[in-house]
Amino acid sequence: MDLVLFIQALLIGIFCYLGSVSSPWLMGVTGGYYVVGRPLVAGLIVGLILGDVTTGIILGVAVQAAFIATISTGGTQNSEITYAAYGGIALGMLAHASTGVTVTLSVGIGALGLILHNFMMVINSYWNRRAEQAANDGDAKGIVWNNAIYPQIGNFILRVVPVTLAVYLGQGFVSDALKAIPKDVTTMMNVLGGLLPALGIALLMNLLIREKAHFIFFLAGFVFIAFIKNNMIALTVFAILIAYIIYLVKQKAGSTVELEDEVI
Amino acid sequence: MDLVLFIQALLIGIFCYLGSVSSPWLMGVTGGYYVVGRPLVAGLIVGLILGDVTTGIILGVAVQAAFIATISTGGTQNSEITYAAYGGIALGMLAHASTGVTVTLSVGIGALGLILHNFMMVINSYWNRRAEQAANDGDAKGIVWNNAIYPQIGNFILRVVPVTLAVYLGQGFVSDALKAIPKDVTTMMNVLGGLLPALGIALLMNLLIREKAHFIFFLAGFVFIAFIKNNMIALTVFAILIAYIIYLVKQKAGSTVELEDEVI
Amino acid sequence: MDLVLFIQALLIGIFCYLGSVSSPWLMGVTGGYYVVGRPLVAGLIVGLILGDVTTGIILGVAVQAAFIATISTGGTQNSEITYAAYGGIALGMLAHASTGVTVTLSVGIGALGLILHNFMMVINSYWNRRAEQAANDGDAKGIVWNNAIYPQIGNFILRVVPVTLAVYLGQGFVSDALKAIPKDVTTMMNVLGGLLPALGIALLMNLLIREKAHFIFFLAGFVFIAFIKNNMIALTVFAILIAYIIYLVKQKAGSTVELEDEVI
Amino acid sequence: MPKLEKKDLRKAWRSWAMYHLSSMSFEKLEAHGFAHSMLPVLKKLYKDNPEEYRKALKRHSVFYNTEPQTGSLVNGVICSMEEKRANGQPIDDDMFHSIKTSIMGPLAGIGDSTLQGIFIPILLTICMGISNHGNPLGVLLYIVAYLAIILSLSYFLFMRGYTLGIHSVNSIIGENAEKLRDAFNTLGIIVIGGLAASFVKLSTVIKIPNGDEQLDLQKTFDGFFPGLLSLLAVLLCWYLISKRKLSASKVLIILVLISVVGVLLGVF
Amino acid sequence: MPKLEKKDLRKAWRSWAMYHLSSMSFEKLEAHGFAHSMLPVLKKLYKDNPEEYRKALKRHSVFYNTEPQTGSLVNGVICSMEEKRANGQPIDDDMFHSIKTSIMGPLAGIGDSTLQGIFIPILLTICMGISNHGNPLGVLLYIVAYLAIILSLSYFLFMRGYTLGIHSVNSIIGENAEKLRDAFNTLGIIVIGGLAASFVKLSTVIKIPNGDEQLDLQKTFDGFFPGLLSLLAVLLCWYLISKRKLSASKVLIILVLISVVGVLLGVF
Amino acid sequence: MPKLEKKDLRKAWRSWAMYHLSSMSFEKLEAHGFAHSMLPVLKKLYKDNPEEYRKALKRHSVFYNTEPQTGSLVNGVICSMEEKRANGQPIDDDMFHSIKTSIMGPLAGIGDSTLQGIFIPILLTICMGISNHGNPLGVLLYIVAYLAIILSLSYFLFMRGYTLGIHSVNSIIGENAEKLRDAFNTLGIIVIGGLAASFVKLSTVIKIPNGDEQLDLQKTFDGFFPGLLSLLAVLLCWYLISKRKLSASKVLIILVLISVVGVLLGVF
Ligand SMILES: OC[C@H]1O[C@H](O)[C@@H](O)[C@@H](O)[C@@H]1O
Ligand SMILES: OC[C@H]1O[C@H](O)[C@@H](O)[C@@H](O)[C@@H]1O
Ligand SMILES: OC[C@H]1O[C@H](O)[C@@H](O)[C@@H](O)[C@@H]1O
Repeated sequence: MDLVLFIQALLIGIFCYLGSVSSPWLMGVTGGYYVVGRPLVAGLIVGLILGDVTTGIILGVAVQAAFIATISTGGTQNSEITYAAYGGIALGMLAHASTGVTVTLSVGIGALGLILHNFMMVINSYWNRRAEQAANDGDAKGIVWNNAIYPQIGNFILRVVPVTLAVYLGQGFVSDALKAIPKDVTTMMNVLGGLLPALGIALLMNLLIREKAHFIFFLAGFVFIAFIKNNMIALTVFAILIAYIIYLVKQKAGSTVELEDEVI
Repeated sequence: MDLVLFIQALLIGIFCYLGSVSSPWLMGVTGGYYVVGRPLVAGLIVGLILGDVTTGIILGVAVQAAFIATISTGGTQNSEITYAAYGGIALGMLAHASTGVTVTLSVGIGALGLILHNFMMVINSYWNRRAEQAANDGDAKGIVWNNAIYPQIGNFILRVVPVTLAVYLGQGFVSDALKAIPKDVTTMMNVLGGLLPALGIALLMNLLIREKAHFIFFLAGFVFIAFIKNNMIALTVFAILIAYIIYLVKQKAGSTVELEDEVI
Repeated sequence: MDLVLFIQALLIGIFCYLGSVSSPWLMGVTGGYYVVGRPLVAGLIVGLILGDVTTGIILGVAVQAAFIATISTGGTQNSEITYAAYGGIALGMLAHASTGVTVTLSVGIGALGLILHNFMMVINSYWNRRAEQAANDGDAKGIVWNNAIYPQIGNFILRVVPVTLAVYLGQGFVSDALKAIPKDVTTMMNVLGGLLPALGIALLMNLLIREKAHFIFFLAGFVFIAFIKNNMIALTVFAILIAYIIYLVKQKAGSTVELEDEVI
Repeated sequence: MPKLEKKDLRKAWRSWAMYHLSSMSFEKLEAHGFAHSMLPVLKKLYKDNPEEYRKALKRHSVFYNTEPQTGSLVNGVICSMEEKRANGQPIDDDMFHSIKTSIMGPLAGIGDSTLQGIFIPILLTICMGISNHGNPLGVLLYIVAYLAIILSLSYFLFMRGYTLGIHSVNSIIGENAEKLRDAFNTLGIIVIGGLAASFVKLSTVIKIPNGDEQLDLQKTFDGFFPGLLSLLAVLLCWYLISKRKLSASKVLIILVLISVVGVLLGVF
Repeated sequence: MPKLEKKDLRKAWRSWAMYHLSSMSFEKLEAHGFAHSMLPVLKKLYKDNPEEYRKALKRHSVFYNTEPQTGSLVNGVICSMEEKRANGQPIDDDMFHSIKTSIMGPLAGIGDSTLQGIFIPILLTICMGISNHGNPLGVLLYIVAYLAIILSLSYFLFMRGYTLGIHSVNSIIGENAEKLRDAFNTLGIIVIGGLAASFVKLSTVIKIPNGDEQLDLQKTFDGFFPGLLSLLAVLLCWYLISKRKLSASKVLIILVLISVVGVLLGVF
Repeated sequence: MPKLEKKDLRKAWRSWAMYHLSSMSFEKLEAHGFAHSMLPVLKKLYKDNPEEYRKALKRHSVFYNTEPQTGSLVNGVICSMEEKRANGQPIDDDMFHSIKTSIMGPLAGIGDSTLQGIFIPILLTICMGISNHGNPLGVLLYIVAYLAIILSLSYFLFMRGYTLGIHSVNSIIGENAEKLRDAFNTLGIIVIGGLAASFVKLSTVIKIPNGDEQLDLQKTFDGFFPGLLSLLAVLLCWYLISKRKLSASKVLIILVLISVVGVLLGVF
């Protein structure tokens, strides 16, 4: 048994747990899911653990791009980004895979991870019932244990075990597979990596676009970046300006009389 | 007699007819005036007929630029663009003229063509009277013949004959003239070619600009292309955004009360 | 005594007087303060007087940049720009100073000049009292002399004398000082020259920004120049467009009923 | 009860799409094109009533003119009205007449400026960009895109006019439609500004001696306002046409004069 | 009279900030996280009244879910309401319930789209730009900036919720707030458009023979519309999800198919 | 009946255009400049009435201050009012006084910010661009353009003020005028933002060791936000002036300190 690799794999599994949406230890989602759980940050962490920060970050940036618009609402996600980040980047690095291959690995692992994550949410129903009973009994301790501690056992196991094993055992397998992969398949993976953000973006659009005319805004944003200046800060300032004007239009319309004398 | 040239000239004349505003055969103005009649398309067609597609298209683009904003409203135009396109590009190609010279030729031919076109419209009054009589008599066939068929005789003759002759006979004349032309005159033609779109654009402005403040929009469009990005698609998206905001402003203002609850 | 230098210094002093805010001779502030008084113009004039137009203009541009947003409202300024321009550029040129050093010199001289200028305004109170008396007496001549002529004596002396002397005597001193200046100090001066416009701009912002949301406009202008196109004309057209839309929004809101039928 | 079938409507659309301007004259323009387009429909509706048929042909042979491609909407509306009339509803000649004359103007305005003033120039500009150096792809794109978009639009508008009938008139000349037209107007003016910057080309060759070197005036212009002279040329043309009421031909002559004199004086 | 001190509020905020989702399940989500966060406050307020304490714990153990970081505002509001109730004001269970359920939805909407849809992607984009070639500065900037901004925001909102109490609800679900949300929505859509252009990457390798040369189709696209194929890909996904109601996983499979087939056909 | 001729008005304009600030002091500013400008007019109107003449001179010698170039409008208005008064209309001193004091403020505001805050900086920026490397063309353009535009504007406003008389006041302080001023304000703020980005220059020389290489911090900044430090510098100044109420001189000293300390610490 390769002890060094095992410890590395274990550490990666633990970070995958710390970055999960329901791990409380790093100030809940704030330091967990939204910081340690992001592929960009995972890239740095995996790089540090495996001893090649530069490669780690480069892969992190690539995986992050594919998941740039992944969001979690109402407890549901379309991919488990943290499994994807730690599992995908670590395996990619160990097998010296290209960014395209690493992204595809991440997507696959993210899909599997989502099943485990949903399984954990099912288990939690059990702890919820106990927490509810504790509330009915006026038992503060019971709430704390059943909300904060017990559910973390399942969460911990369901992340650390599979990720550690996958990283520890998967290296050889992935390396071999990579050697056998024909060039066309690599190209497909690269194409897929470029297509993937379209899914997250479409989900976001579905959330925000409430009428046809809103496509004008979407197009304006697209054209700004594609034609004028590929810089998100510049676009954001421009978008704030447009949003402010739209706000003025609506505010003025909604309450004409009272606002007449207002200083704006 | 040079038979090949004659057939080429004849074909060009026929396309000049097919692209005329009143030729019905290519789905009326849709496939005729607005497709076959455009100098850009004429460039390809003349190029195919004369056996040099590349030169044809290059001249087509140049002549199209000079006529970019030419429009026909209420049956009146400021230049007969189809005569200009076929006559100008064909003569230009045959005489190996530069784009500047070809554009000038086109402008001249367009001015002469306008006289012929207006003459045809006068002739059509005769067929109109017969069509009206047919309507009064409940004679469907009479309407068809006097609307669709007879008027095309004049249209055909007034286009095919002069254009064919001009192309067939004009080649030598234009070539000779070109040799005699001093450099200054060529420069003048180039300058004129660059100035010409200003006329069409001014006519469009006259149509659309209804108050001084609208100049702001005109200037914004100009500055966008001249300073920021020379791309009409980008400008169009930007223009749609502005137009949409203006629309919101007016809509909100016009019917404040009812619209208050509307979702926009 | 170096007569040529003295005459040059004297001429520079006289222009510093002609460009002062209260000198009437070049159509008041129009040809004076806002034309001859601008560092850009001073650069040309000093260059002509000292016989090196190119260097003069280059220094003029540099000093103008530092004072780009300096404005005078209600009789108060934050620096005396005309002293700064003539004193600074002349000494800088004579001592072969870099633009950074010249700008710093100008700032210092501008600060001293402000004291002299304010002193003149105090003196003018005396002539004001006499002019008021003349008005009470219906004495037109008294008004003319006490408004237009007498106050110019102080203004003339307080500008021509110190500027002439500074230029005449300062050259050697500045040259020597320059030789002794360590590189770090030059760097500091360059940094300061780049920072200075921030002060004028902040004063302008303080004048114009009346609510937090206005920062959006400021940021939009900044981002436009910094990211998209470093051209003030393009920005101005864009700004006019935005301002016009804001105007429409407010106009529509303010008087909904009457404006409904208006053509805009 | 006579009823129009899809194939009658298709025929009517096709006739209009082809023969709208085939007998164009200054007095009648699309008058007989309109009648021509109604033939298949009227034949069906009034086949048992030759007098009504005759009257219908007559009422659709009067002066008519609008933008032909977007104008197919009107033909659809009239088809639905004729069908209603043939089925006994009290729609008289005046009604037909007033609807046609009240829509044709605004529709010509919006149609001409949107198609000829915005859509065609933009499509041309894109395709000219592609075909710049003789590449036929741009020309082909223009042909395919124009035909596909405009033929479907024309067909769609005709059918929609038929379905909505007289109500669709509101969507063209109602109050909200006016605001929409205003918005299109704004869009059009911005686009024209861009066309001006793209296509009008004027530059000076004047060089100003400055010491040993020569100052290239055009370069100076380009440094702070690229296209300044082109803008001035457009504004001049606009001023002549709009304020001095010169005809297009007179302005053309002035442009020729400017070119000639400008080159002779060494300005351009 | 029981009174909450700063340190009780801090504890309550910290519990919420950590344990909001620690026992998340499909049916309860943040229910017990909310109760957990109220413990220090309820203990203080009802220490002499175990029955009230029990009832309070119960009423805060029902289904609850909102964006956790901006949602701390609600916890602050509820703390202030519990304090008032403990001091005798007549606030019943229904009141607590209706306030929590009426805010949680809008707050989740604006919170998720602003943080996950706008703020995080923009911050990530900037930092990814810096870390493009492996430079750790970008990652560190992301970590520091996110923590600093969001932790302060969450803390600030909690304290403001406590201070303003029930009135702060208006600032979230009132009429003006709706307009503000609309503005954020606009902002979000524009930003997403930019994200699409930045991150979706699709280009064709098709070459068209043209005489001796070969026309590079992608170059032609880039000439008039860079990112055209990417835009089409996004619109396709949006169409499948929004109009055809496909699930995200199905769309993922379709994207895989497109990649495979496209490469096999030599399109990509 | 005394009547003002064009030449009287021209003289009055010229006196104002020259002597508006020639005796400026903190208490009176343009008071006597205004009186000076009225001399030719009052002489003509009250030549037969020395008492009225004296009173007129007196009433125009009180404190007055506005932007001098756009302010010529007021002089035109007052000329027309004096003419009416000389012809018997009941216009008393208070009337003159209230008109002058009610316009002078708003006019100074809009005049100063439009001319000094927008027009002059833009014209300067353009001309500085041209004269960048010592080319005198830019300076000459500034001189000619400024004089031509502003002298005509000032003359035009004077004459318009005279023609419209008291009514022109509305166009400066009426409700619609306020909206126009708001629009100018917006314009001004955007332009200042651009000036800040063009003219404030601050960059760091800090290099961060990263393995073998060195990371150039300024390059990192430029990669995602060119001009970030300049923006921060402006915001700092604005904060000091607007929120901490520091005087301009104090801020100047702070800027000097920043430069000195920054260079000593190796930051800039
Ligand atoms: O939608 C609100 C909220 O719902 C759940 O709690 C999670 O998915 C969060 O990430 C999300 O913010
Ligand atoms: O103006 C409407 C219409 O009028 C005539 O029919 C022709 O000039 C058409 O090209 C034009 O569209
Ligand atoms: O503020 C109005 C006006 O006040 C004083 O007269 C001077 O500072 C002028 O420069 C300024 O325009």
